[in-house]
Amino acid sequence: REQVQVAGSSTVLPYSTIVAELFGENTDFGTPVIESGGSSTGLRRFCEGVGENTIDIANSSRQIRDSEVEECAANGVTDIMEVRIGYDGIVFASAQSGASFAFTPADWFNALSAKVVRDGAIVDNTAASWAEVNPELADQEILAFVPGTRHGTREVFDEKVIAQGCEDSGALEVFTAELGEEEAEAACMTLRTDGRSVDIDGDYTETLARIGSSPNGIGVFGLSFYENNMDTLQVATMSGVTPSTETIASGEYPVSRPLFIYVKKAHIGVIPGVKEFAEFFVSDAIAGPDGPLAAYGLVSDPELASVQQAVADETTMQ
Amino acid sequence: MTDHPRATGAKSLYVQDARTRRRNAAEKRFRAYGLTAIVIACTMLAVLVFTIVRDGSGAFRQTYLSIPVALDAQVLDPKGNRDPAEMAGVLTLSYGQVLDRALDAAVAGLDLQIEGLESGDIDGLISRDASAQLRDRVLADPDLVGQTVDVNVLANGRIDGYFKGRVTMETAARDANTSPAQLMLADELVKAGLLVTRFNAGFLTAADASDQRPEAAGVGVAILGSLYMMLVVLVLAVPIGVAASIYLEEFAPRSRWTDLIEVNIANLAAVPSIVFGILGLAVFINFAGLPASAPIVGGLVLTLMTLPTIIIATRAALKAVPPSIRDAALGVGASRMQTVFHHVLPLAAPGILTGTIIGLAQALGETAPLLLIGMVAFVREFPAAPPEGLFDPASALPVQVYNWTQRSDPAFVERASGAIIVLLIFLLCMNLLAIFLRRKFERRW
Amino acid sequence: MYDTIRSESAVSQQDIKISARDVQVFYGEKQAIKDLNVEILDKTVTAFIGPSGCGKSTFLRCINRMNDTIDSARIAGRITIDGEDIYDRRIDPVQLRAKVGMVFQKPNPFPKSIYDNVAYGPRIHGLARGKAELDEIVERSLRGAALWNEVKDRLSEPGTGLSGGQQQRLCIARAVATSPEVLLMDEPCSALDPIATSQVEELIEQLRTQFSVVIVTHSMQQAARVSQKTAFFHLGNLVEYGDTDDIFTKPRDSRTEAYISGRIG
Amino acid sequence: MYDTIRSESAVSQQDIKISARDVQVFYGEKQAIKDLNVEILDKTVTAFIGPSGCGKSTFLRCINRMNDTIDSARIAGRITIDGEDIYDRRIDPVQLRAKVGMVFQKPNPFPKSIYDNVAYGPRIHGLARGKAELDEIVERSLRGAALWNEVKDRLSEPGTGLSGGQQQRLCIARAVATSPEVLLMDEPCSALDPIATSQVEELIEQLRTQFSVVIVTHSMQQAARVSQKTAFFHLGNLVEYGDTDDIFTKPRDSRTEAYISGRIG
Amino acid sequence: MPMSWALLAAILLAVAGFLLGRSRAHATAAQDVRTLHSRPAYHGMNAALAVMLPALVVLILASGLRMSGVIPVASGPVAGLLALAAAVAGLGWAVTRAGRGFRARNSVERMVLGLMIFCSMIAIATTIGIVLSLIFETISFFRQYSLADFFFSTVWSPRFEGNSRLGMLPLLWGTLYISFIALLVAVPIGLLAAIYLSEYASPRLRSIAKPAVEVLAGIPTIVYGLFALVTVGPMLRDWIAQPLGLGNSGSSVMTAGLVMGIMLIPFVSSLSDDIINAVPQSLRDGALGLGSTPSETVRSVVLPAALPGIVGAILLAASRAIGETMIVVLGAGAAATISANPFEAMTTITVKIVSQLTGDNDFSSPETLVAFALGLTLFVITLGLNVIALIIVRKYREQYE
Ligand SMILES: Nc1ncnc2c1ncn2[C@@H]1O[C@H](COP(=O)(O)OP(=O)(O)OP(=O)(O)O)[C@@H](O)[C@H]1O
Ligand SMILES: Nc1ncnc2c1ncn2[C@@H]1O[C@H](COP(=O)(O)OP(=O)(O)OP(=O)(O)O)[C@@H](O)[C@H]1O
Ligand SMILES: [Mg+2]
Ligand SMILES: [Mg+2]
Repeated sequence: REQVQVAGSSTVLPYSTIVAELFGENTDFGTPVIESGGSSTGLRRFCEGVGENTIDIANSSRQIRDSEVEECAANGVTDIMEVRIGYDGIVFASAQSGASFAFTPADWFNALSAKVVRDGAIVDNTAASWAEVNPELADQEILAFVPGTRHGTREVFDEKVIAQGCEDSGALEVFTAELGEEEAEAACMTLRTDGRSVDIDGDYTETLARIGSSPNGIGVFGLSFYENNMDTLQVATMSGVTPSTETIASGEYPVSRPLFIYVKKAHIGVIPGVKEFAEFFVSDAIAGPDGPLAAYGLVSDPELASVQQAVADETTMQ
Repeated sequence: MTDHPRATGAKSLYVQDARTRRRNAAEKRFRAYGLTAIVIACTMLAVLVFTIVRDGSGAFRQTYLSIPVALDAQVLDPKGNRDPAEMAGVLTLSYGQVLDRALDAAVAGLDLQIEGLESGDIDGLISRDASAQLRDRVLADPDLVGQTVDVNVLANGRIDGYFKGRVTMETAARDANTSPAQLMLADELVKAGLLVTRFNAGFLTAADASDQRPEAAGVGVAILGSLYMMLVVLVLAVPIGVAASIYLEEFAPRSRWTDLIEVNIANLAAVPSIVFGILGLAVFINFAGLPASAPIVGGLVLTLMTLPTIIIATRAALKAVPPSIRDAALGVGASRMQTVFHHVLPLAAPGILTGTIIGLAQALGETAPLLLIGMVAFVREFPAAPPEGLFDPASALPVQVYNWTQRSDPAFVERASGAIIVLLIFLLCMNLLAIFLRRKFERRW
Repeated sequence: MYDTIRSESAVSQQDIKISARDVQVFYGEKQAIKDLNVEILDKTVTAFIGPSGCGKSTFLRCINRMNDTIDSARIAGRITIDGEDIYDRRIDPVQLRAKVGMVFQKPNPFPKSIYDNVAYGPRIHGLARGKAELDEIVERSLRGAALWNEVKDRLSEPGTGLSGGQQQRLCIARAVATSPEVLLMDEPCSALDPIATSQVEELIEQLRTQFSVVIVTHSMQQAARVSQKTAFFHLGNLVEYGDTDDIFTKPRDSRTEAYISGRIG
Repeated sequence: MYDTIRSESAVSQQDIKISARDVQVFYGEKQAIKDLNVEILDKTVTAFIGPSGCGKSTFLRCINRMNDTIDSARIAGRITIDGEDIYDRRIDPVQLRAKVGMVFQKPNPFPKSIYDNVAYGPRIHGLARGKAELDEIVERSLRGAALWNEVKDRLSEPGTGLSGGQQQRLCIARAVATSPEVLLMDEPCSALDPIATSQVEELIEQLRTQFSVVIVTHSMQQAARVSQKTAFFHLGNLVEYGDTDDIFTKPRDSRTEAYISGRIG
Repeated sequence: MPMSWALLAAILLAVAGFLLGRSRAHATAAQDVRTLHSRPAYHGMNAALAVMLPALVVLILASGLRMSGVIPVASGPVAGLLALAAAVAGLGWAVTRAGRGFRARNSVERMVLGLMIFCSMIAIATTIGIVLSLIFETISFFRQYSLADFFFSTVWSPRFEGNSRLGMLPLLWGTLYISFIALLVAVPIGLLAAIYLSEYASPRLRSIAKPAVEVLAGIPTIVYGLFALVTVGPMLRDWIAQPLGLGNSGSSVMTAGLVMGIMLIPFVSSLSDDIINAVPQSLRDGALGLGSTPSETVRSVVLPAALPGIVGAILLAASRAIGETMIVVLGAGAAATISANPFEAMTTITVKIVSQLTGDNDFSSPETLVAFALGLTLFVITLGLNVIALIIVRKYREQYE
């Protein structure tokens, strides 16, 4: 095989393609083939075994799970290098034509949760406009396009926005008191199903198109997607912070997640270019704050140097 | 017999009786329904094709920038020995700087006054792909270093979008990736003849490009990939499908066993295409050890997916051939095989061809099964000529469409529609022969 | 019986049912009928005779415009029924065909049950008020076509599973069931045994009391038996037309004579 | 002529071409042929007569196993040709049908050119060494079927565009072109005029010198003219089988007599 | 590649075999070819097939074994030689037999029939392959998730944290509902179009309209999806659903059904058109001759005669409807709900198979594995539906055949 083969998350895909393209242009190795298909497929293919007809690197928008590592090991894929390539910011944006928003997690919880606490009692959520949720917000119909349950983004959205909002708004306490700890967590994260919260199983372009046909909608996007579509989207602040690579890198903007690539160590030295590609990926010129990835919207890892070191040393996971 | 009621009450044939009028009205209505149905179908086709062409025709035109570039030996060949191997150590980033400098100089030479124009705006006019193009050119001919050459490179996607109406001054004001000043500069450069919009052959020949370079993305690899896959499908699916149908329809004894096969085939048609991807991954890649992302695997999977369509269509067509024709042939001592191949098959050919057209159309446009066998991928390198090329990684036209519709840069919308146009043309070319043959074989008896 | 016919042959104008003037039919380039003129009388059986391929079926199909369904067929001239030009734009071929029934040369039963085959015409023309009446029409037509006894126990079996002669009679029954004013029969007895033939001939004789019947036949005996008028076709020409016994006993044209005496074919 | 035949009727075993023993045919539940026993001689014309629907075609189709193509048909008994059981597993029906040609009751030309219709058999059996020889076979067959003059200028036109009688003769020519050893003809002259009929009868007479011919006909005259042996079928039974002139002059069975004299059908 | 050389050599040998077989047949026949059982060309073809088939079998077996690693890659030349040996053996056998008594046609036809049977076995093999590639993951899904909940629960809500509810009923309902609407659009339009094309349209119109309509089947489904999302969805919402108070969802079963119906039109129209066209003209003549109008002829004679083929076309369209994803995702949304309101968002099994399989979940978690279970379940359900369809068609056909 002449090219490195990479598969996995569609969130990591654009970054990988940028790197692959540059890698192909600037080295003697072939341009790696980057497949999309989701973190799950990527890791599944990664863990299918060692050999020419398995992939070398998996893109993932989340950390590999223990069960997956076990499965990998069962198929003979034992030495896995985990490489964190940076962070992905998750932003809330609406149509340019509409009002602008300054949200807090609690707003989102109160707007989208199936059950909310009103006057200390748990009631079904009937809020119809953002102003009902928080008088400071615009009086615009609630219509949120949130990532479907297949997206890793949804996990972050659930944890960092909805669960956070549940806690911030004090609903968690009430839920815990009424339902017990476990049920309370579930109750926090159950979204309403009356059409105000629309799951998007497609990608950000679908969300964008839906905002196009329903201009009241507010969508959840990746930072880089928003940055490429600033002419049609306006971004909302979260807890007063405007999302940008800087605010996310500094940790001010709360909603973000790390992105990874997993490298099959057994392929290093067998498939030409595997290690070189990984090194190229996290090099300063590429993944640094001034590199093309950052320009595209990837939040550069503040600890990039240690990542580079780990790749150079071929450090594997334990 | 004498007391039969009369069919027609009216004496004159010129006058239609009430019942005939009613029946004729029903006839007219029925005809109108039929025509309406066709008009609906054709209108939908027109609407869809119109939107595709409207959105996609832009992909066939592209804005180019032509400037003289001084190839600075200091930057490009620090050691000064013109050794291509050493010069390869110079990254595209450096070439980018060379280009930026050249453009700055060119703009400065024009002596323009544009408010708010920053140096970043000027550099932003050039596509990120340009540096790679220049590097390739220099590495191919190291003696160029030190000279000043005229280069013709792609302009950035936003600038291109400006000339296609996608980007306006208004949106540029909101967009961090461009600025009104940059657009004004672009206008000036057009006047100066440095920026031109012309036919974009690269769209058809170039490989895919990353998110940052929509202007450089093309369907070259995808066309090859689709072509290879369709070759495999055509070579396998049509003969296998027709052979299986002939066996089932003409030879197989009517038994539970053939019922089973029949239901089975009908059921395969209902299997979601992604499941064929799962099958392909399990059987062709993991079991048979064929390479992933390769057109051969894609072709095999699509063959399995298309087979039911072809078989169902072919069986229906075979069934429609009147038995008297078979009797006639058998009666002069033709074997069943001869009867089928000499008489039945030609008469069933229109239906078989229709099944082939529809099956291939489906196969050509399908993405989901390719997802799991690694063909929904970013592939920059062209596969070799067949048969080896069948085993090289390649993309496919629907994959390119699928990928591009997911990209964040709005410039890819146009590319995706452009790829759809290419796909439809591909489909038409593929079907043309079939349609011609079908007309030739069509007859009533 | 022949006496009456002979007196009828001095017909007044209104007795003419069908009249053809200068009819020419082409299949593509090939001319199948050349300048045909004929007047077919009401309440009469007219026999068309002539060697195979001379244009009998072609002309028959012109009379109820079945040639419309053949793309390559082109017709010139004028055919009137009851004085009305059937190729007039105002004419509705559907109504025409309901009035002018046809039995085709090749039996073509529908792939439906025997019952449905016969009931088809009455159903579309609304000839029966109810199931019972329809049953009755079906039975009467099948009896008329001498098929009832053979099929009465298998009315719901497909018509295509009948023997050749049975199919032919089924098609006769089907045509009779719509009670057309003119019945065109293209060799209706070709696959029938003598008994069945004579039964069908009886039916024709019956029909004649009300309707006009045109029958194509290769059997001179049959023509002589059932028809009052005979037309002799030869190579696309209507060579001779006249009272049946005149034609058979004193043909005017030498070709007619040759054909009848079995010398040309 | 009849003298020779009569002497032949005291046949030795080897002159029997086809022999049927206890043949029964069912279409689904319905029994179409009941316990049929017959021996058909070589170099003889055998006529099958009987009322429509009595099983003549059915039995004819048994002889070259064309009934295999009807799903619902089931055959019991034993039919041998030249002493070989044709329903034996070792028998190749294709070879059988090449040896036993058939003209079907309903003309069924291929939707191909007239030439190809006739040339098809010789082509698949490799009867002609070259184009010229094939041309010759086609011409000879078409002449034999009395069609050559009518179609010689339009050999490349489709056979389906012929008139009914022409199609019938085309099918005869097609069957003759493969020169089978036994020729089964199901009402080959039903759509033919007397002249064409007599030409086909001449052909049959010619064929008889070499082959065995079985012909189904509804015309007693024809049966009497062309056949040496006649079999009378009635309601699925072979009622009587014998020398043609015996059957027509002194039938043993009352049903035969009734049929011949035109009393049952 | 020695194996491809072997293939090439086998092809050459086959050609040689053809010529040899034929000439040998000619030779034994001496003057009269009629004395041969089969035409010389068949003796030739027999030899060619006798060369090709064994060679191909050896080559395919060898490459299969080589790919899956059972035999070493270096065994290519050995396999090639083996294949050649097989080819030569076949050649010897066929050529020595060619001649007067040999039933070459039967032999050729037996081989061709064998090939045909092999081809129809591919369908069975595919089915087995599909079941096998789904079954293991399905079993491991049911180890982690209750069978009853999967089949009978009406709640579908997968979660990353676990504790997902994965009831398939809402998906099944959505699948059936959307397919039903799609067929409601496609079948009448497609059938009427087919009838118009084959019975009324001029040859010119037909020769243009038929291929044009077929293009509808070739437009990538994403185009339909976007059309549903951007145009049809809002239109239905603003003009029908909202005024009638049936909700204000931009995506709905109706949207997806309508748009999918359009995509399916050619499946019904083109195939049916061919079948209708194949109905013998004499049947039409029979009906027209009785004074029925063309439309009556079509409805009562032509359509019943063409029915088996038309049913096939409709089943094909239905199958396509069940298997479609993109249009449903963009047109009907991703919400798994059970509702009779056609203006509400719903989703289908196929969509969820794709989305769970290509999502970001843990690949060994029930959330991902459910895709396999859904695939297998759908397989079984459609199998049942097909059996029912077959039985119904048989019943109906028995009346006539
Ligand atoms: N395919 C079939 N399915 C069921 N019954 C059939 C089929 N073909 C013929 N029959 C029946 O079998 C009997 C014998 O039919 P057959 O065709 O042999 O008659 P036949 O003697 O040739 O009559 P004809 O002179 O009318 O052609 C008839 O009653 C007929 O209805
Ligand atoms: N569809 C057609 N296309 C071309 N030529 C045709 C067609 N139908 C008939 N013919 C030709 O027209 C001539 C007259 O045919 P027609 O069918 O009228 O003969 P016919 O008198 O009915 O003969 P038959 O007694 O054999 O049925 C014949 O030469 C025939 O070949
Ligand atoms: Mg005729
Ligand atoms: Mg018969």
